[in-house]
Amino acid sequence: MNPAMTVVVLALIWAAITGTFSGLNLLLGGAIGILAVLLLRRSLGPPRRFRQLRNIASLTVLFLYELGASAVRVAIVVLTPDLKSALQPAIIAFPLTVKSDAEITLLANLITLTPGTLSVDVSEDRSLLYVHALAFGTREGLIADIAGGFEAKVREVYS
Amino acid sequence: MIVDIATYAGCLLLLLGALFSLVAAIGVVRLPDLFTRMHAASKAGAVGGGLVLLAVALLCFDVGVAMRAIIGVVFLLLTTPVSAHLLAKASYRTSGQYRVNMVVDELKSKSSQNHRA
Amino acid sequence: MSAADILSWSTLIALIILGLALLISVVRIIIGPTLGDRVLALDLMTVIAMGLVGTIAIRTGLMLYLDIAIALALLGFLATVALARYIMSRAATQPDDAP
Amino acid sequence: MDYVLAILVGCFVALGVYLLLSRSVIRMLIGMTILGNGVNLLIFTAGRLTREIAPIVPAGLDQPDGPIANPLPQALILTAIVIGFAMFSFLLVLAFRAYQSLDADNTDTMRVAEPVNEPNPPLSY
Amino acid sequence: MDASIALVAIAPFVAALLAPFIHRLARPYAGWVLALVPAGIFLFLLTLIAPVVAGGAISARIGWVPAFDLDLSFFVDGLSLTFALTISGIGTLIVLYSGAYLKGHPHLGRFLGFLLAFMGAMLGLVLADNMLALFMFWELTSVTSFLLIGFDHTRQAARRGAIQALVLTNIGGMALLVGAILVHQLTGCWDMSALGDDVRANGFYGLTLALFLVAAFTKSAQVPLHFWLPNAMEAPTPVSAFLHSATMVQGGVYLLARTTPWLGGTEAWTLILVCFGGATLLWGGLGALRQTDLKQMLAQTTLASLGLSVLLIGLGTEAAIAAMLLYFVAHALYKAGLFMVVGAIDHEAGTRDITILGGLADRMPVTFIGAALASLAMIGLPLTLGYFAKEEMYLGLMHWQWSDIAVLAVLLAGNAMLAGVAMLVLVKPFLGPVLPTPKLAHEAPIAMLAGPIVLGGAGIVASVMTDWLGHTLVEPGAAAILGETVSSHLTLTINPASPLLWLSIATWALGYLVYRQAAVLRTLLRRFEAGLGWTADTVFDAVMFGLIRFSGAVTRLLHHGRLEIYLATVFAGLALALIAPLGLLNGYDVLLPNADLGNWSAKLSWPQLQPYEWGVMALALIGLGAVLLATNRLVAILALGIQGTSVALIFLLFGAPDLAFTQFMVEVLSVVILALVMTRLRLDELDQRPLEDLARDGILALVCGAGVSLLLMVVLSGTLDTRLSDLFTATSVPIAHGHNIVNVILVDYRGFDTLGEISVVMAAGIAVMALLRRRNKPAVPASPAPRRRRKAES
Amino acid sequence: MVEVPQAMIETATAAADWVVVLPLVLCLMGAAAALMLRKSGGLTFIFAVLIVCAVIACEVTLLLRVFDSGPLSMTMGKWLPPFGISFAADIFGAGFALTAAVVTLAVLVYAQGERGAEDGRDGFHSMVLLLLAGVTGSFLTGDLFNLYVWFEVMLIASFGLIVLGGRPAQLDGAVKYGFLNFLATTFFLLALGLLYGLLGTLNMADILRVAPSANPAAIAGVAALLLLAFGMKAAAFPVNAWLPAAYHTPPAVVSALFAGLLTKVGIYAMLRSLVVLLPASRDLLEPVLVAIALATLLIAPLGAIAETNLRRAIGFLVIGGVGSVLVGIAVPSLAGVSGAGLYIFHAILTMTALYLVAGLIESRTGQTDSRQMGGLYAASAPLSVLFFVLVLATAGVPPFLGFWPKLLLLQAGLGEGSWVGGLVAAALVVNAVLTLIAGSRLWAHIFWRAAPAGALMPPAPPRHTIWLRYGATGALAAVVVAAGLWPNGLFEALRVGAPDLLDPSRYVAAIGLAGGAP
Amino acid sequence: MNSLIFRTIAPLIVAVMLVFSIYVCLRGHNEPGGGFIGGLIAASAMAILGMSGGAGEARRALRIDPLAIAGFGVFIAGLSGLLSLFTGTPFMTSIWVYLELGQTTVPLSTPMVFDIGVYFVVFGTISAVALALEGEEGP
Ligand code: NA
Ligand code: NA
Repeated sequence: MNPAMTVVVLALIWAAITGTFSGLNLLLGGAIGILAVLLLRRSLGPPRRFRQLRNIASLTVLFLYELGASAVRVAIVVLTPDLKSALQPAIIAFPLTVKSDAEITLLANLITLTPGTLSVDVSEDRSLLYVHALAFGTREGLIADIAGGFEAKVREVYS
Repeated sequence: MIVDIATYAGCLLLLLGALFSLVAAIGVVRLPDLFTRMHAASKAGAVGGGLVLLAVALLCFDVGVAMRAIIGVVFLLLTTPVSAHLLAKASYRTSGQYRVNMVVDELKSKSSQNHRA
Repeated sequence: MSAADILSWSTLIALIILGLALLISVVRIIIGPTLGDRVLALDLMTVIAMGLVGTIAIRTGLMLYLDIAIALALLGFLATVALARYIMSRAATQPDDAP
Repeated sequence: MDYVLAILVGCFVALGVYLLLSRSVIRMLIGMTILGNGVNLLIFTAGRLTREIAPIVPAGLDQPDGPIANPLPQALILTAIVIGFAMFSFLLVLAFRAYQSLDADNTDTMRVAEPVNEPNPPLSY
Repeated sequence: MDASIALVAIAPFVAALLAPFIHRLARPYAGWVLALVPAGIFLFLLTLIAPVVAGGAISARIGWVPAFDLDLSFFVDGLSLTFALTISGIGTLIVLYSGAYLKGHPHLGRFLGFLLAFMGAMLGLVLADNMLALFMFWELTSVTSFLLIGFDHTRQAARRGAIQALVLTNIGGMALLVGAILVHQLTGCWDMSALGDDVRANGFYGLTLALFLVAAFTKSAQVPLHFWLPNAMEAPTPVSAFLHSATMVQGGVYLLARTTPWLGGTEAWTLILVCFGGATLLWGGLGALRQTDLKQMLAQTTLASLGLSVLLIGLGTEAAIAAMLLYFVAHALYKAGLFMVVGAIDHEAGTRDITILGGLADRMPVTFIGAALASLAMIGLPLTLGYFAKEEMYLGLMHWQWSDIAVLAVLLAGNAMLAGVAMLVLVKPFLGPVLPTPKLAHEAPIAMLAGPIVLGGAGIVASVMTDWLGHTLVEPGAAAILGETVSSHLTLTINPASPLLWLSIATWALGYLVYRQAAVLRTLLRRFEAGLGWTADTVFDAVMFGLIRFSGAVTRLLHHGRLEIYLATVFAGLALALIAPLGLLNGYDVLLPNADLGNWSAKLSWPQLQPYEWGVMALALIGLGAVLLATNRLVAILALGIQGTSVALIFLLFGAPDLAFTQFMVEVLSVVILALVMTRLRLDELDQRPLEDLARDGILALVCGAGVSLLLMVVLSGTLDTRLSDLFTATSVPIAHGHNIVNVILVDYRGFDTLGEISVVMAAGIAVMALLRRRNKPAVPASPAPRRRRKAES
Repeated sequence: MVEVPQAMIETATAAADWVVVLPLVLCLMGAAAALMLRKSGGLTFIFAVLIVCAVIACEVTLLLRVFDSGPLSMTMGKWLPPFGISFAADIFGAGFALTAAVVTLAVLVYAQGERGAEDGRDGFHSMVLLLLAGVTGSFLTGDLFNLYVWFEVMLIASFGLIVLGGRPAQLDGAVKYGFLNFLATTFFLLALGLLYGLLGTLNMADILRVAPSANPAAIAGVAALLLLAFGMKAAAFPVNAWLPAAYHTPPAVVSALFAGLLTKVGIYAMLRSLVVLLPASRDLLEPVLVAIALATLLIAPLGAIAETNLRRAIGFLVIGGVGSVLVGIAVPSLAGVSGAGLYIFHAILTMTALYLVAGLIESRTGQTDSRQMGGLYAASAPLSVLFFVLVLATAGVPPFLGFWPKLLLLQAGLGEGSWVGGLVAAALVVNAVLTLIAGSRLWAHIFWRAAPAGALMPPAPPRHTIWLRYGATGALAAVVVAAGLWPNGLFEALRVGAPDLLDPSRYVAAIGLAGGAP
Repeated sequence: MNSLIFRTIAPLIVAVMLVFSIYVCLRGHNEPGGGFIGGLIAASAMAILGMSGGAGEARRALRIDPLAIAGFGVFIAGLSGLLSLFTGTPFMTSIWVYLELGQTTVPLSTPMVFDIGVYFVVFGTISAVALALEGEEGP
């Protein structure tokens, strides 16, 4: 993430948690943000630019919807009397097309929070994302779901 | 009026959150293996906790507190998948018994390849 | 029923549900069987405890408890990460250590 | 309710003592922590209990508008908790290092400083 | 006057400190240079004779610890002056003698230093009036003699002799101290010159007397505490000469004489002193006859002489006291001379064994003269001081009562044995047939000869100047001891009509008999000793080794290195501390009022707790139970987390959000740190205590827990004084400008505690880092190339 | 509504009054600064020495002021006592604090003589300053909970020091030391909680005021707990096991610092809490006190006789000294209290010096066990003198410092006129004799006896390091000798200080409680 | 822990935690919180940073030796108490200064400085311990 951007975000977070969006408080938040960024300068990774705010919003909406759906689905599975038939656990290797750390991470986290899937690991060469599925149908179907859904959106956000 | 609506909505969110938390807990006990339990804990758990925090945000009538609650939600959504991932990654190697339950395990074949190499 | 009554009742119900959830997750901590299961249950427990504290905040009207709730979320994450790390390094040193 | 807490404090102390006698260094540490918690609860109880009213003066007021929990024991306990945590960290790392160096986490077998079967003192001038 | 008397006691110490440096500077002449100090003191003391004889006593007082009403007071009267003159006079010769005797010894400087300090201590002892000062110098003589006796330190016998002397005389010293404190508490005064009858009249007289007698008897080597003295012979000869003649052992005699005015004169006093003195006299005499080593023979005669002196003090008559004083001087002169002679023989001939020595008179004529002068004095021939001493002691017993006759018999026997030993020492080695010795004997150097000759000559001169002796020695000395004016009746005339003469002749005759039958007696005595199987000396070893073994056993028993037992001890103490005071002081009455049972049970009410509060309590108990039953470490850690969380919830429920906040954080961080450390730590899965230990620990734990509960309940039964919190609550916002009262307490009211607390945290950080620095440095810096230490040193 | 005059001190505080708190603050801030400087070469040593010198200067001023005009106090944050935390110095507190600073200075200098260039970063100087801070705070504080805090500062600093170097024996000793000592402070905290629940206050002067009217059984229970806690800290029999288990394991400088300071603070706290604060409870506990005094006096020197490890043997001598101070607490007459105070002063100096000498002996012979030592009498005159003098001082042989407290304590015991007093006096005498036996045996084995065949002697260390180490040790020994020869100043101090302990009205007045004196 | 996901997301979490910790520290005088809790949260953040990218990485990011930070904390805490030397009052007497910045009044006080000192001490110490335990041995 862009350091300057991070500072701004942190200043906003500061103002939000203190509950005062006065200039002075934002300034203080900015100072604290700068401190934090200074601390984390090595870990933040190369600067990256968000292309479109609209894409982020679109991704967020999709994510929130999927999150709710996933919670409901898990609830259904949990409350099913016959667990054996409802479950067909499997781990499959999803071939990644996004390459940067940030993209992979975002994708993995989204996958975890959405219905029926859970990221387990990323392969050493970062070409594969191992995904645990609660009710495994077909490998191809699952891969297509992810690739066409979140992966595409993530690629839109970053690039 | 708005206050009342917010109260009703908040109560609803609170109860929903509590219910999802309960579901998560039941799932963690009921589901057969670690990975399936993880699904319950991370999804239902995050949603449950998050809804309670949102309820706080709605019911507090204070911008600062509401903001803090929302940031709390964001934080929860930020951390839950990571901890699930770390736990899964860590447990996978130790808990051989769970691989038995799986229909397909592509991570296993990859690990054993690595092992051979 | 007034809004206040609704609030009072729903927080009470939420407290009971959350308490129940807490006890259920304690079951998994105790029965295990693997370290991962226990840690997972602990992680869930902290989220539920966070919910409990949040509910108490609503019920008492003392919003200062919210920060404790948020801190709990932070710390729950920390604990889970540390315990995951523990499981991982144990796997490295003692591969056949099942529980 | 004070008396219920007094009994609970006794339980904490008893378990702490029991674990401290267990010879396993890590269990002893856990016992130390539990004993410390018991003592903290004891101070808390000795300062008398009040329900739910935190010793925080509401904004805009000069004094709390009702009875509050006794703040002084709380401050004392806070200090004690912090100190206890510092001690716990040290003793834990010490146990860890002792385990590495002495290859033992059982006090029965930790006998380097005071060796077993030391020869009798020399009968000479 | 004050300053100069203090200087007498202090100058030797200064000289002692300088001795090693003087030795380094003036190598061969160190003895001569350092002898100037005692010589100067001797000359100064001579100038005091006239005033003392004229005025009775000189006292000097220097403020020492005025805050404790303690002055360094000195008292020069006939008694102390006699002793001081003898000490400094003989000391001069001994220092000279040592310079020659230990010529070339690398530690001669050290030795002379010890010797001078020893002399200073002895001078201080006899000059001090204050009992604490006396005790201090008394202990200093023990310490310095320890260094002197152990001077030949690589030999175990020397070390043993030194430790033996130190331990025994220290026991006596402690008795002296306690006695002195008792006297001070009875009379309110530290100065002996100011003491009177009140000590004898007090109910603690018996204890006081016993303490002073223990002190004197250990120092003066009275039977059965005599055995250290022969072993002190391990010291180089000049030390023996000094120690036996004028110093150390005479300290006890001096103490008895000095305390006579206010401690003596009672029946107990006389009886104890005469009995112990007599026993020591006979034992010493017999002991001397048992020996063939010249030095050991002399050592045993010292025992006899000390017994004689003690006996005389015990008799306490005018004549006995006069005899004691004369005998002290006579003995000091001849015993020092004889030791120096023996040292010269040992030095020149290479042996001290009487059986292989003979005919030395030709080779060492001057030494022979010295030996002859001393031996004749020891035999008590006329024209020696010994003669007068003997005469006086018999004179005191001319009352023809049964007790007197018994004492007379003891004296006669003792003197006869001493005379016999004197003949043995003189005749065989010097006048007997010439025998080959390890070294080819020839005359000793002048510094070694000066002593015997001067001392012998002094004895003769003194014995000729009868009147002078009577006026300057006997009269003031006896007056000091008896507390009344005494007139001397010393005379040189020999009156054949006096039974005294015949007693003397009997003594000599018996002495000759002893001399003739020495070999037979020796065989008999040795057989007796062998038959006995033990001596006081071997008993000492048995006691010491027994003490060491006992110490070892006790220490191993108490300090076994097992932490769990140490902890069990501590918890037993905790249980006692919690339960006992309440039980003894009826503290439980508050909890169980003395009402009838029915009434009491009516008072029993279910605690007013909310359901969720019960729930939290239950959670705490579940957590504790889980910790107790945890069979693996992660479960234990997690269970620890549960009980910690429950504590936090209790804080939360009872109005302590800050505490709850902190407790949560600390609990989680504890788990985190535990998890970080645990990855590198294996843990026994199960409690491995045997069942009986489990039961013991469990009972102990339950008692401790119950004790804490009960004590807390007793505390809770009262009302709390909340002044402090009330004020904090009232002033937190208006004065301290903070709404969170707990935080205001932490950073303002009691911020000082917090300052300490954060220091603890910081220190914990440093300490943990110190632990984690892996730098295994050995305890003692390792040497790159250790060299072999030379096997023999010195 | 509380008005300011009821809550706060209104008179201005003179800058000169700060001497009561500056020593502690200087130590703490010095430790912090030394920690920040720890990677800057040898700077921390000079810095630490400067700090300790400043502390000594403050404490000398403080002592003189207390001597002239009675106890001096400062209550932090301008809050009236008992609301704020009071620091209050009487002669005893100020004197001990000064003595502690002096031995700390000696130890710092000595340590510099054996520290390598790579040792700079281990935080040694910080920890020494923190230890001194804890000790100083414990001697000067007038608030019981604050005393707990300084106890913990001292404890954690000692933890850091005891593991420096991290050899296995050290870690073993540290485990025992750590658990038992932390347990002791936990008991202290337990007692404090109960005491607060009983009296509602923590200020010592205030406790003095309200304790007589509290439930005597409960107060006695608290006093018994304090006795246990401080008894453990002081290493009184039978809870003294941590000391011989640990004191011989760390570097000798650390042992020296511990021996001088730690047990003394424990026994001083016992003196203060039982004799000054809770005299009624002390009277109840007197049989127990007499028993532990007797046992400590008689059993400890046996350990010194039995032990061949030099520093362990000295550790038992330290414990024996604690027995002597216990006599003063068991028999708290004027002489008893004076003797206890003087003994603490003597023991701080002598025990530190003795351990420093032990360190010198160990580095000279390369051994820690007296069975493998020997020949030092011929090899090193300075070492011989130092050891000999200090052993005699420990045994209470005049004219060294140790004699005077022994004299006072014997006076106290005999002055009781009871068989208990006589028993205590007899135990003191036996202790002295046993101590001397132990000391003379060590002397005979280490100094007089020739070195055992084949013993390896490390080469002599560089000259300047010798000067620092011998100089520091010699300076302490010189104080022991000089103070023994001219004890008048000490007795002057006792004459002022001891009555203040038995009748703390001047102390209470100096603290100046809200609502006036009791 | 070798996890790309954790490593990537950790800085974000850490940044949020740091901000939150400062917030908790600063408002402690009036609401639950304070230097100690704030410091603990910040130290937890450092622990997470250390676990994600290795202790060495975290120590390099911190640049300053964590123990020195702890020392700094004690130092300024002590200093805040010493300031009352200049007001003729006893040690640790609070001094309040009100800064007028535009319309807002910012209260500055020695107790606040003290609390910040506490924050640094806890942050520095716990970070040092956590990082030392996490991986490489201490400096
Ligand atoms: Na998912
Ligand atoms: Na979580």
